[in-house]
Amino acid sequence: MSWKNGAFLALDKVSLNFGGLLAVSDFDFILRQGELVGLIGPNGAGKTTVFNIITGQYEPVRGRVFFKGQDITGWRPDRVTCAGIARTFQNMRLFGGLTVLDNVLVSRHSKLKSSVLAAAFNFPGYIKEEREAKIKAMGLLDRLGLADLAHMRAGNLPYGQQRRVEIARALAADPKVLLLDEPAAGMNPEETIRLMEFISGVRNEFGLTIFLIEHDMKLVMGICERIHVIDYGISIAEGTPKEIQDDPKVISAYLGEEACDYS
Amino acid sequence: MSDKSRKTFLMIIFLCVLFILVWVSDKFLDEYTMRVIRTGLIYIIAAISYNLINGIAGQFSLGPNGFMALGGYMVALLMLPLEQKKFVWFLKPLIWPFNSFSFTKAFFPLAIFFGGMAGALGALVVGFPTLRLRGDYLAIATFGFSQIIIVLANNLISVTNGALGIKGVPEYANIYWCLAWAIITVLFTTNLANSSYGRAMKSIRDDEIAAESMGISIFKHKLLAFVVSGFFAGVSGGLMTSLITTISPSLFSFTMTFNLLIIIVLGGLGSITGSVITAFAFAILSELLRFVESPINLGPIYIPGIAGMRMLVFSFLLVVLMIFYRRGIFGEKELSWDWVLSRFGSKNHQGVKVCPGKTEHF
Amino acid sequence: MRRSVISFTVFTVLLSFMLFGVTTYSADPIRIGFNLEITGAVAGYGQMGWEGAQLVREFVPMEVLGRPVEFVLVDNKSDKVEASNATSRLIEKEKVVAIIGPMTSGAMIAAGDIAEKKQVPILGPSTTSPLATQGKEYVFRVCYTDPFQAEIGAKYAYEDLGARKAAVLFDIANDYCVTLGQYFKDSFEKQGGDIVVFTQCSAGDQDFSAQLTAIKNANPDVIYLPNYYEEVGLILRQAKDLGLTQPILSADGVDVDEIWGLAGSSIEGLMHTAHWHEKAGMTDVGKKYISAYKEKHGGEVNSFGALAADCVLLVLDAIERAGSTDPVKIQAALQATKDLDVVTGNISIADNTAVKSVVIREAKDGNWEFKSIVNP
Amino acid sequence: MNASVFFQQLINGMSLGSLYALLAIGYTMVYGILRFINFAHSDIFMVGAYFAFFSIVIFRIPWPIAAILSIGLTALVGMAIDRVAYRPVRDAPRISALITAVGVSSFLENLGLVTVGARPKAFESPSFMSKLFHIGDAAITGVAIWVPVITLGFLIVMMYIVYKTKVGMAMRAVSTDIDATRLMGVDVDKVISYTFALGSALAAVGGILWACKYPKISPLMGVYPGWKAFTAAVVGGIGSIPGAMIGGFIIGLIEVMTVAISPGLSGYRDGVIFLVLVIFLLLRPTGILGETLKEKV
Repeated sequence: MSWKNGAFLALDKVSLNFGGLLAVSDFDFILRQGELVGLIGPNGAGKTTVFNIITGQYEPVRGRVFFKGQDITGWRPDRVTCAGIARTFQNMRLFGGLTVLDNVLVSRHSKLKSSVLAAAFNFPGYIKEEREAKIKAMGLLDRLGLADLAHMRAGNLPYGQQRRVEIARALAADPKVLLLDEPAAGMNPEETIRLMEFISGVRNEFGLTIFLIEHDMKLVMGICERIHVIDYGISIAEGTPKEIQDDPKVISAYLGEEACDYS
Repeated sequence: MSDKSRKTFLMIIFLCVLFILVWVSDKFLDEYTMRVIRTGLIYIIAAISYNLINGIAGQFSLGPNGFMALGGYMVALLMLPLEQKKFVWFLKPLIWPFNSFSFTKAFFPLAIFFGGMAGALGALVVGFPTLRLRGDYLAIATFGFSQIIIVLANNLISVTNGALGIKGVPEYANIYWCLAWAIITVLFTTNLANSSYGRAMKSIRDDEIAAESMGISIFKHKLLAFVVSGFFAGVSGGLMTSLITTISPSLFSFTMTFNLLIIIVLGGLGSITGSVITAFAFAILSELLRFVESPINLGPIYIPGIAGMRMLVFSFLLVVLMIFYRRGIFGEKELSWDWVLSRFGSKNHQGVKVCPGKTEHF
Repeated sequence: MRRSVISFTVFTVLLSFMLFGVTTYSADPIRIGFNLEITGAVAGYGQMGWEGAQLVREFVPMEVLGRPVEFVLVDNKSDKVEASNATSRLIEKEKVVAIIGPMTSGAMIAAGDIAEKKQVPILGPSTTSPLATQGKEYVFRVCYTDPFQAEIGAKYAYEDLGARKAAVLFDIANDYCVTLGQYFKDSFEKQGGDIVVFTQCSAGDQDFSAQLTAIKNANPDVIYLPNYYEEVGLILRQAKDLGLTQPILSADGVDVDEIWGLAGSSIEGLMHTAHWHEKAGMTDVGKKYISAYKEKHGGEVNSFGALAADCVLLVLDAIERAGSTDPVKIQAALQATKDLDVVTGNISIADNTAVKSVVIREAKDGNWEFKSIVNP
Repeated sequence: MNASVFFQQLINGMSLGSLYALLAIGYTMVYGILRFINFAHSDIFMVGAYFAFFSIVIFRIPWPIAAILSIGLTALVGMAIDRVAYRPVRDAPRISALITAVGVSSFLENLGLVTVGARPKAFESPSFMSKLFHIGDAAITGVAIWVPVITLGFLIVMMYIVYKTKVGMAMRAVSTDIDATRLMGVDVDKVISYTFALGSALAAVGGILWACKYPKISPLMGVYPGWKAFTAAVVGGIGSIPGAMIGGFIIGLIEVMTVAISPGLSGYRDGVIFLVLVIFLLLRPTGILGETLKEKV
């Protein structure tokens, strides 16, 4: 894959179909280190499917996924995450029965070195690790303004806060690449603006590469350096926000959708 | 005193009080009551082990009776005196190596441990293929395996003595051993559930896909929960066998699983405290409720008891609980020192902020 | 929160109830405990046993040593754990002088251990497994052991029926059936016969056609079915449907009225080893028992109830002879029982087991017909 | 094993298998729509047999009327169970629905034990069922012929209802996407009620035929047939009605042939069935005719 040598994360002609229906077809994509790229497209265009292919929830029928030059196609999701790709979910999948803190701590679990017995018998090594994990998690929650909610049940939080917990949870996995699936869904404009600031902030702070799906064009156009457009599982355009806004194919794909007032 | 050492101190005092209580009751209560208490303690072990896989890891298993049977047979084979072994296997001889040795009383805890290992090994063998399945499919597969274990117990006469069962297992499961194993089970499971591993299991229960995306190896943690659960199921099966001094395939039938299911649902899926209390109450209530269904004979007046009423009531209760009170008595909550302290006026108790462990109280 | 406080309170109250006792007893009546399978997998046997024991009241005065006799029933749910707890309860809480039941050997093995330790005699009406009494002084049985019954069955098949090839179909999940099947095989082979098919079914099975087809194919001279009436009824029908005409021999587990309905006309010609027959020296109490049974329940008597009634008579007799309600003395008196007339015949106790004759009966025209009697 | 024995065993297997099939259809329909195992189905089967027993033996109602009556009553019982126990937990986590089903199953069994007693009852089957035919060496009872015929008949009726009628269309829609169907204005609860009625009616047919073939009915009679029928549904492909039929025959034949091939191992028969179940669950959880259901992420 010489042409993708500069890529941090690359999808090479990835295809997937569900029961004969093409969900994604020959999708090519690269993400360079440190970039913030948006993936847009009408409803049902296959955006989330692309995420699911990257994170290993789905295995593509054709094509390969590379991360840091390594072929990660068909890896189990947990392995992909440990390799450095974390994600959030469109429909939010918090662990409703756990506290906010525990939700974040779950992501630290794969970094744990202590064995089960060490954990169950409270060996000093484990207690130290656990304390460190907690400090780190609390730090993250603090950073996201969630510290006060640390001991609330995640399932009882309002929507906007749940979104933030999800991001905190993904960040706790120490990712190199963060995949955000519609992080601004259900947020009001004010919250969205704060979210934009926040995303740029964490990118700089943690040195992240971010790939996000978003419907809110203001957010996408405002923070993404590059945008990729997908429709019916096919990549139809790619470029800077300015280029995308003027692309006739994109306009026709979005025709009829209310969301096109992205001035 | 720091929060943690205060809790350790309280725990030690609590255990001492428990021990004294048991010692006193062992001295003054009659054997029947002590027997019921021992049964209750064994039920506690079994219920916690079942709750670990069903409530904490959220994997619906219908096979704990199979693992209890494995533990029970292991303990019976290890503890049965040699001369008794010669007599019991009168249809077919017992296979090597069990026909050549037996443990003395001093090795009883070791035998129970081996019983636990048998249960854990069984759980590993059953869990390895089946834990890829989810929900109801897992339930059926585990049920299938537990039935296969019972079928094997009936057929492998030279190991299990078939349907005749094994008799004359020494009754070493006294109140102290039962209590000790129950305490070990409670402490180990509580620690495990509150540890990072326990969180991973609970995350799998709440959302498997999200857990996987957070770097949790689903299969590894399910298997872990299953094997630990199998271990304690084996321990409880072993103690049960020693308590009633005999074992046969019908001892650990599906009824046992059904009873445990009622216990953990009633106590609250995922709540260890709930399991402890309902398991103990179950053992005692099933004895207490006897007079409800036994015929009452008052000289000339004879009121026939409605036999089977207990099970009918239990089944009804299970359905009603699922419909109206799904979270059981304790939900997922635990009785913790934090709660006890906050209730009973320890001044200035701070358990919030970066306090370890569960901080959710009821 | 409040809810858990309430449940705690209820729990504590119930616990204290249990610890300090709910009932107070007058020391007057002599209490006999019943530890029976009233519910659960083998509830039918326990229920029959209880019926039989209750019937004794109809024709025997319930008074010994000038004191009334009281029955205390505890259900063991066909479960070993419950059977142990029930025994302990009967001894410790109910202060019984002797216990009757459980009906099944497995539960008796669990219960017997406790009775032995507490030195209270416990009598099994139908606990035929040799393991039940092995090494126990206080555990009795009023039926014969499986090996003994199987041997008589095998002898009858070989000598009287002239069979040389036999097939055995038994329930692998039932200790009674397994032991009978195995001992029949051993005994039949020892006499020079040949077991051509030795096949199993499993508790709860309802279709035996595969096993029966295999038996039909091997064409034995006799088929031995050492199972309970529930299975035998179905097996007989299916055997007839498959065109099996060989004589079929069974054991005392079929002696229940329901067998006639379950097997229908296919029962014709079924032979089995039984405890009693009117033509084999029926005792007076036996006759009284039968007429009381017919009056109260109608239908044919069953051996499970009759054996439980035997237990009651044995215990009453032993208390009388012991002249005391001390369980240890009752145990000694039980062991010394000689020529006592009970419902199913005249018995003596040796090795804690009833010594009694085995009757062989055959189903003919809706009745059990007397075939032969084997005296011990 | 010679040809006539093989033929005999084949007939045994087929008639046993078609009884499993009748029960399996009920499991498969409920699972297809609600994605949960109706553990109580095997007890509905028992209830059906008892209804027939009471109407024939106790109330002396003529055979055909008694059969129809008990099928109808059982269908009502099935609907009632759905209404009272399952509907309230429909939106609850799967495990709640499953535990509820286990509870209902145990409730029905114990209710049976308390009301009709543990001792089995003998069932009177009509004479055409017990008539004996001889083909070569093989002996075949009427019931062995009637059971597959009746099963096939009901299968055709079921297929007609599911694929040709409006209710059937609604059932299939509910099984594809329950929420979307609800949005389209279909009364989903009603459709589910009909499904339970149909499944329970078939269970009653199975129960009555079972009682004709094995004329011994007891409160626990459904337990083992239930598990085997469920296995059949899994093997055939859960959610597929013809699959349930095929699965039923396969399980019936495996059960009979295990014993036929090696009578000495017949004690392991149930073990073999459960092994088949586990193997199918692991290697082909969708069964022979089932469709793949992918979980949405």
